[in-house]
Amino acid sequence: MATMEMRKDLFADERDDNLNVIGKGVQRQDMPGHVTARTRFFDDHAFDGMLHLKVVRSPHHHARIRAIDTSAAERAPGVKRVLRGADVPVNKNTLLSLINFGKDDEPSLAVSKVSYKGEPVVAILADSEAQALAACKLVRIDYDPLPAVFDVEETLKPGAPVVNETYPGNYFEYHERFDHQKLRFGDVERGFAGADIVMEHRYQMSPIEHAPTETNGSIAAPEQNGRYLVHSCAQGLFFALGTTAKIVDVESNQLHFIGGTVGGGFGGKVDSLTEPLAVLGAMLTGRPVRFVLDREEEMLYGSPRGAERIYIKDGLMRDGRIVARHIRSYFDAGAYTRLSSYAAIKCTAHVPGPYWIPNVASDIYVSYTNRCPSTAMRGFGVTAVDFALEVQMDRLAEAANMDPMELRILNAYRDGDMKPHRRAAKNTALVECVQVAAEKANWPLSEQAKRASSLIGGGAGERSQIPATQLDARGQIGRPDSRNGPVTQVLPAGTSRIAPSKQPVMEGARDGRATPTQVPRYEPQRPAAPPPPPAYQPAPPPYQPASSYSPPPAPPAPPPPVAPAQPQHGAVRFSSVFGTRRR
Amino acid sequence: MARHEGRGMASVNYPIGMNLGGDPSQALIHSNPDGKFTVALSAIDLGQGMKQVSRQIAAETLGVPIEDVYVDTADSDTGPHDMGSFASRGTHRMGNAIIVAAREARGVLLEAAAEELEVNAADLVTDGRGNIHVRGAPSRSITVKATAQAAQFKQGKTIAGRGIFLIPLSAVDAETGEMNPNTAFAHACLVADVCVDDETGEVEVLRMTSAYELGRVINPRMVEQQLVGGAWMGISHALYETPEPYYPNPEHGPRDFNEYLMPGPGDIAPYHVTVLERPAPDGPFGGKGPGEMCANPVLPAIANAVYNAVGVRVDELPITPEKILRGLKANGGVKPGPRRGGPVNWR
Amino acid sequence: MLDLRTCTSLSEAAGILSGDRQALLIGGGTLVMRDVNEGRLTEGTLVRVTDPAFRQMSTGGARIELGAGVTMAMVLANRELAFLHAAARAIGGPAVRTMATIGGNLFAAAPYGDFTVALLALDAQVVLQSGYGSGRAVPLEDFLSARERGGQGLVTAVQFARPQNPAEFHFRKISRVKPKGISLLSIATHLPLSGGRVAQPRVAYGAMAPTPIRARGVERALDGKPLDQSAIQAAKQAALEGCRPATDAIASEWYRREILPVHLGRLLAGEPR
Amino acid sequence: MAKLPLQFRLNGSDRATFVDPASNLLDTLRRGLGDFGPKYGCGQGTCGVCTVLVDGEPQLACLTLAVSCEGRQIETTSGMADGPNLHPLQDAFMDHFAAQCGFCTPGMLTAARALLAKNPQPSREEVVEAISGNICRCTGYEPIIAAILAAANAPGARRA
Repeated sequence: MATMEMRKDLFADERDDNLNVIGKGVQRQDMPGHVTARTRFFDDHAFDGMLHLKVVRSPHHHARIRAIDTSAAERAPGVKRVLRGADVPVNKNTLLSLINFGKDDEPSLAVSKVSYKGEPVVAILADSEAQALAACKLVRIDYDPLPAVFDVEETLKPGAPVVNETYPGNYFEYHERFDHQKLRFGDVERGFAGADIVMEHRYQMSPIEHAPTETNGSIAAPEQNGRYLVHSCAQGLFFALGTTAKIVDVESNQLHFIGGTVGGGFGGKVDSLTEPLAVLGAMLTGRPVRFVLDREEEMLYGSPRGAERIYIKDGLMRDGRIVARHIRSYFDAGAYTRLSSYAAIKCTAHVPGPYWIPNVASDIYVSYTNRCPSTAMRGFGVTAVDFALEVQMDRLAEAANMDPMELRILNAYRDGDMKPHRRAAKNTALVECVQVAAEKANWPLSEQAKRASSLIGGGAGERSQIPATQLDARGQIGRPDSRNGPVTQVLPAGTSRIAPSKQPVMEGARDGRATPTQVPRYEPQRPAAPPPPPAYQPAPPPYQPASSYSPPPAPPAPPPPVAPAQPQHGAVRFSSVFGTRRR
Repeated sequence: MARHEGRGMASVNYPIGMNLGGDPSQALIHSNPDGKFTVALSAIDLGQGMKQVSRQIAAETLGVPIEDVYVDTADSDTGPHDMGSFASRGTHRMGNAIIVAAREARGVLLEAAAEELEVNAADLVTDGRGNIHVRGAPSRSITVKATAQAAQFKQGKTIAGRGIFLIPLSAVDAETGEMNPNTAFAHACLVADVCVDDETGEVEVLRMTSAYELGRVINPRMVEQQLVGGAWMGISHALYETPEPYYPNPEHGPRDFNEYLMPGPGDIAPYHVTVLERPAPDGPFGGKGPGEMCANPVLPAIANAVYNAVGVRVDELPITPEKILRGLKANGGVKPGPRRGGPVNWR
Repeated sequence: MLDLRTCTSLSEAAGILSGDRQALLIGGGTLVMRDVNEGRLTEGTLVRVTDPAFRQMSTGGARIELGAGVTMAMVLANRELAFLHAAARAIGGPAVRTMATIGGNLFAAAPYGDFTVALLALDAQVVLQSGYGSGRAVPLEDFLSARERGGQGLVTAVQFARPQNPAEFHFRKISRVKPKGISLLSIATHLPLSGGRVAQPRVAYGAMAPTPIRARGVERALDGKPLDQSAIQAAKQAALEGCRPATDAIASEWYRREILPVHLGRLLAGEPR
Repeated sequence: MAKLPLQFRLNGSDRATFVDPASNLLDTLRRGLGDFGPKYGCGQGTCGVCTVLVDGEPQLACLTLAVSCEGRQIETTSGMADGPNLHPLQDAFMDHFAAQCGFCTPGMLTAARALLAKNPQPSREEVVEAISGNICRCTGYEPIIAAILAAANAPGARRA
C-alpha cells in the first residue's frame, strides 16, 4: 500500500546519473544481523558481576529537598553503593557546553531542590535489578513542595516561581542581552498597514515522546589501564563521551565508548541520560554497571520533544501575496536547557517557511517550566512551526479565496530570493514538489501554476535585496517592562553584520582539494559480462520514471567548477555563539 | 451517523545539518592486503541507514564493489570524531568526509596499480567490479586485490585515507537574526485525504500523496523506508501522540505503549511518494537527508483536510477526536469546504 | 525479596492465599509480572497453580464453566465459545492472549478488563474458594463491587448460561488504535428476543466506571420493547445512567460520556462502529 | 532467597540454569543463558520485542515466570535460521527492507512465525492481527506486513 516512484526527468541536467552504486537500492549492511538477531545493541553484552543502577525520582513537580536518608537502602540486600549529588564530581552541566553554548544548569542528581516530577535524586547500585528496585523504596527524602508553573507564557510573567536558578527569569538568555532570539527583516508594521487582510492565530503542539523501542541505557565496565568501557545507545558517540568525561571529571582517553547500533532514537538519545552515572558507578565500585531506563521512565522522564506555542500574524493582499509575517513562539524547555536553546535558533532560521515575504520578524523564546526537560526530536525546531505555518497558509488561501496549492506556488521561494536571515536561497524545489503532488493527487492547477519554476523569477528586483530594517531593544534580560519598547534604529537597506560563511573545510585529501562532487568516473562502455550478484540480492526495485514523462537523453554533465583549495588545517576553533559559558 | 471526506495539503522545506555549522565529521578508510576496505567512523546508525549510506558513498568513491567495503562504527578507540546522528547531518556531513577519505585512499590505490602496470596513474580507471585498467584499454588491467597485495608486500604503500568535513561555525546577530544557517534544503508537498466521523470526531486517513525533493538519492530503498515510516510518524504526531494529553496540565501521562497512542498496523493509510532529485551543490553526490522532514508536512496536511471535511480548525496538536467533537459542537455542526480534485492518479 | 510457591491443587493455593496477606496469585503473569518488573511488587509470595482444574473448560452444555486459568487463546480455540471470540480477541495481541487468563481479567483495572464486560452481560457467576473449604458462586456484579476491598478468596472459575441464540449476544470494544488498543470503552449486550420483543436484556460497559458495570437504564429502556428506532433512542437516552468514567491518557471523562450513546446506538442498530 | 534450578530446551538444545523465584523468562534467556535475541522494550507486555515461542505458542518473555518454562520448548529468533539457510520469513524481511533499527525485528519475526505455523496463507487482516502486539517505531509497519504476506507464499514458510 506504499509505493514510491522517481521522477528522474526533473532537474536531470543538474545530475550525472552515470554512477556505479550511488542511487541503487542495494541491501543494507546491517540487515542480515537484524533478521538473525545477531545485531548487538548496547544491552546485548554480558559482564560477570554486573551491578544494576536504578534512580529514585522526585514525586513533586517543584520542591525544596530538606533531607535525604539513604541508610536503610544502603543496608538492603544486594546493595553495593548509593550515589547522591555530592558523589558526582561535576554535578552541573548543560549539553551544549561542549560547543560553548549556554550555562551549566542541570545536576545529574538533584541536591537542594527538584524542578520537575521524575528528576533523579539518588542512585542505587545493587547485584540485581529487583534488589535495586526494592532498595529504592527504602530511600527517605523529605521535600518541601514549592509552587510550580507549567505554562510557557505564565512562566515569563513577573512573580512566577523561579524554575531554574541559573536563568532566574525563566527564559534562556540570548547574546547576554535579550530574553528571546530576534529576527528582523524589513518593516512588518508597515507591511501590515498596507495589507488588505491581517490575521493572527495561535497554534500549539503538545510534547511528543520519541518512544524508541529500545529505551535509553548504557553499560559501563572497568577496562585495563584505568579506562572504562561504555556500551552506549548515544546518538552522538563523542557527545556522550565528552559529556561523561566532564561530569565524572576524567580525561577523554580514559573512556572507551562503543555504540553506533541503536534501537531507534529520533532525537531521544542525545542527552547522555545514563552514561555519566553508569561510569561513576563503575569507578566507585570497580564493577560493571548497567543503567537502563524502564519504559515508564522512558515515557515520562526520558525527555520529550518540547511543546511549542506559536502565534503567527500575517498581512495578505487580495491577490494572495503575503506582504508581512510576524511570528512569536515559545519553546517549552521544561526545567533545564538541554538543547532547546539551539532549537530556537534553528526555528529562527526557518522563519517564514519556504516562502518569499518582503517583511518578516520573529521573536522566539525558550521558556522554563516545571516539567521534564525536553530535547531534540526528528524535525527539531521545525515540525511545530511547519504545522502552524501551513495551517495558517490554508487560512490565508481561504481568506484570499484562492486554491491552497496556487497560494503556495505564488508565494514559494525560488533560486536567488533573499531570506530573512539575509542569505540568498539556492537549490530550491518547492514549486516542483507542489506541482508533482498536485498532479499525482489529481488536484487541478491553473496553467500559470503549472508553468511556474523554482528557476524562474527568484531574486528579481526587491526579491534579492536586504531591505531597510527596523530594530528594537524589546525584551532585555531582567526587564520584562521593555517587551513593548519602541523602534530604536533603522538599519539601512543592504546592511549585513555577519560575515558570509566560509567554504566547507575538507582537509584530508592528498591533493588538498575541496571538491565533494568530483568523484571517480566510470568507463561509459561496460563489458558484456554481467556483474556478479551482490551478496544480498534485493527484490527488483519498483522504481520507474513516471510513464507520462519521457526522460530527456542524459548528456554527461560537465563537472562542477572546482573550488579553490582551502588552506585551513584545523585552524577552526569553537567560539561562543551566544551568551557565556560559566563552568 | 455521517462520515465526511476532506482533503488538505501542505508544503515544506527542511534544513540539512546543524543549523550554524561547527559540526565536523571525520572518516578513516584503509584497505587490507586483499583490497577489502574498512571505513572507520563514529557515526551512529539508529535505523536510518548510516552504515549503508556510508558504505555506498565509500564504494562509489573508491571505485570498488560494495561487498568489498565494510563500515565499522562506532568505537571511540578506532573511529575518529563525529558530532553524531541528528539534525539530518549524517548523510551530508559524514558522506562528505567519507568522500574526502576515499579519494585519498583511491589515489594511493591507483598509484600502486600504476607502478605494477608501468603506466601513469592518471590514465587508470576503476570498473567498480574489483579491477583497475588503463582508460580505453580494459585488457591492460590489474585487480584491486593484486594491487593491494603489491602495495603492502612489495611497494610498502598504505592504501588509506582520512577525511573531515566541517562547515565553520557561524555567529548570529542579536538584533536582526542574521546568520549563515544551512547550506542545503530539502523540499516536500503532501496531500492528505481524510474521513471524519461527525458523531465521534474520529479521523481516518484514507490516503496520502506526496512529492519529496531530497537531492541525490543515495539508496532508493532506504529513502522509501524513511519516507514511509516517517509518514506513519506524521499521522501519529497529527492525530495521536503526546505524553501530556491535557497539556499544559501535566497530569495523566501515559506509562506504556498501550496508553501512549500511536497508529497500529490496522491504521495504515495507502501512501504514494514521488521523489525528485535536485542535487545539493555541497552534498555527497548531491545528497541531502530525508530522515527528519518526512513527518513534517503530514501534520498540517491532515489538519487542513479535517477542516476541509467538517469545518473545524484544530490548532492544538494532537488533533484528537475530542477536540474535533468540541469544535463541531461549537460550530453547530458540519461545515464542509470545497471539493478539491478527483480520485488520485495512482493505485 | 519475592518468594514463589507452586501449588498442585487449588485448595492448597486457596489456603496459602487466605493465610498470608502478602501472598498473591500469579496466573498468566500479565498483571503480576509487570508489577514485579517495575518494582511495585518487591516483597511477599507469588502463588502459582498447576492444578489442571484451574484450566478446565466445560463448554458442551447449556451451562458453561471456565477455569480461572483458562487463557484468551484457549477461548479463541474453542468453537463452542464462538460468541465470546470478539471479547477474547479484544485482549492484547496474540502473545498476550496466550498468557492472559479469564481470572486475571476479573482483576484488571479500568480501562482494562474487557472480557469481564462480556461475562457481565452473560450474567456470569464467579466461583470463589477461601481457605481449604469448598467453592461458592457469587454473581460477577457482586464480586466486582467488592473487588477493591479484596480478600474474597481464590477465583477458581466462572460460570454462565450459554445464550440460547448466540446471535443475540454482541461485544464491541472502541479503541483509538487498530487492531489492538486499550478501551475508550467497551459494550457487551445480550438481548434475547421473545415474540419480536427484547426479554430480560443485559447490557454491560467497560471503562465507564472503575470496574465493568451493568447499564441498568439501557436494560430498562429495552425490556419488553421491539428493537426499533424508538427503543434504541430511549436506550441512548438512558445510556449514561450509573456511569463514572475516568479521565486518563486515552480520553477525558467528557469524551467518554459523549461517545458512549453514539456507540451504543450503532451497536443496537447493527451498524459498524 | 535460594535460587531455583531450571531446565528447558532452547532452540533445540537442552539448557539448564538457576533463577531467582520471581525471575522472568527474558532475563533468564538474556543474562542467564546469553541469548540476546529477545529484547527488553518495556517489561510491561506492551511492545512485543521479547516475543518468544513456548511450545510453539507466542508469549512475552518479560511477563513469563521463568520457572513456568520447566521442561518446555523455547524458540527465539536466534535459532530461526537453519545453519546458513535463512527462514523464508527472514529472507522476506530482507527483500522487503522490513527493518530499520532492527530492535523490533526479532519479536516481529517470532510473531509472524507463530502465525504462519498455524495459518500458512493468511490474509492481510490476519497478518495485521498477528503483529498487533508488536510495536515498530521506524517502518510504519507496511514493509513488515508485505514481507510476511510474501513469505507465506514462499516454500518452506511453515517450517517452525
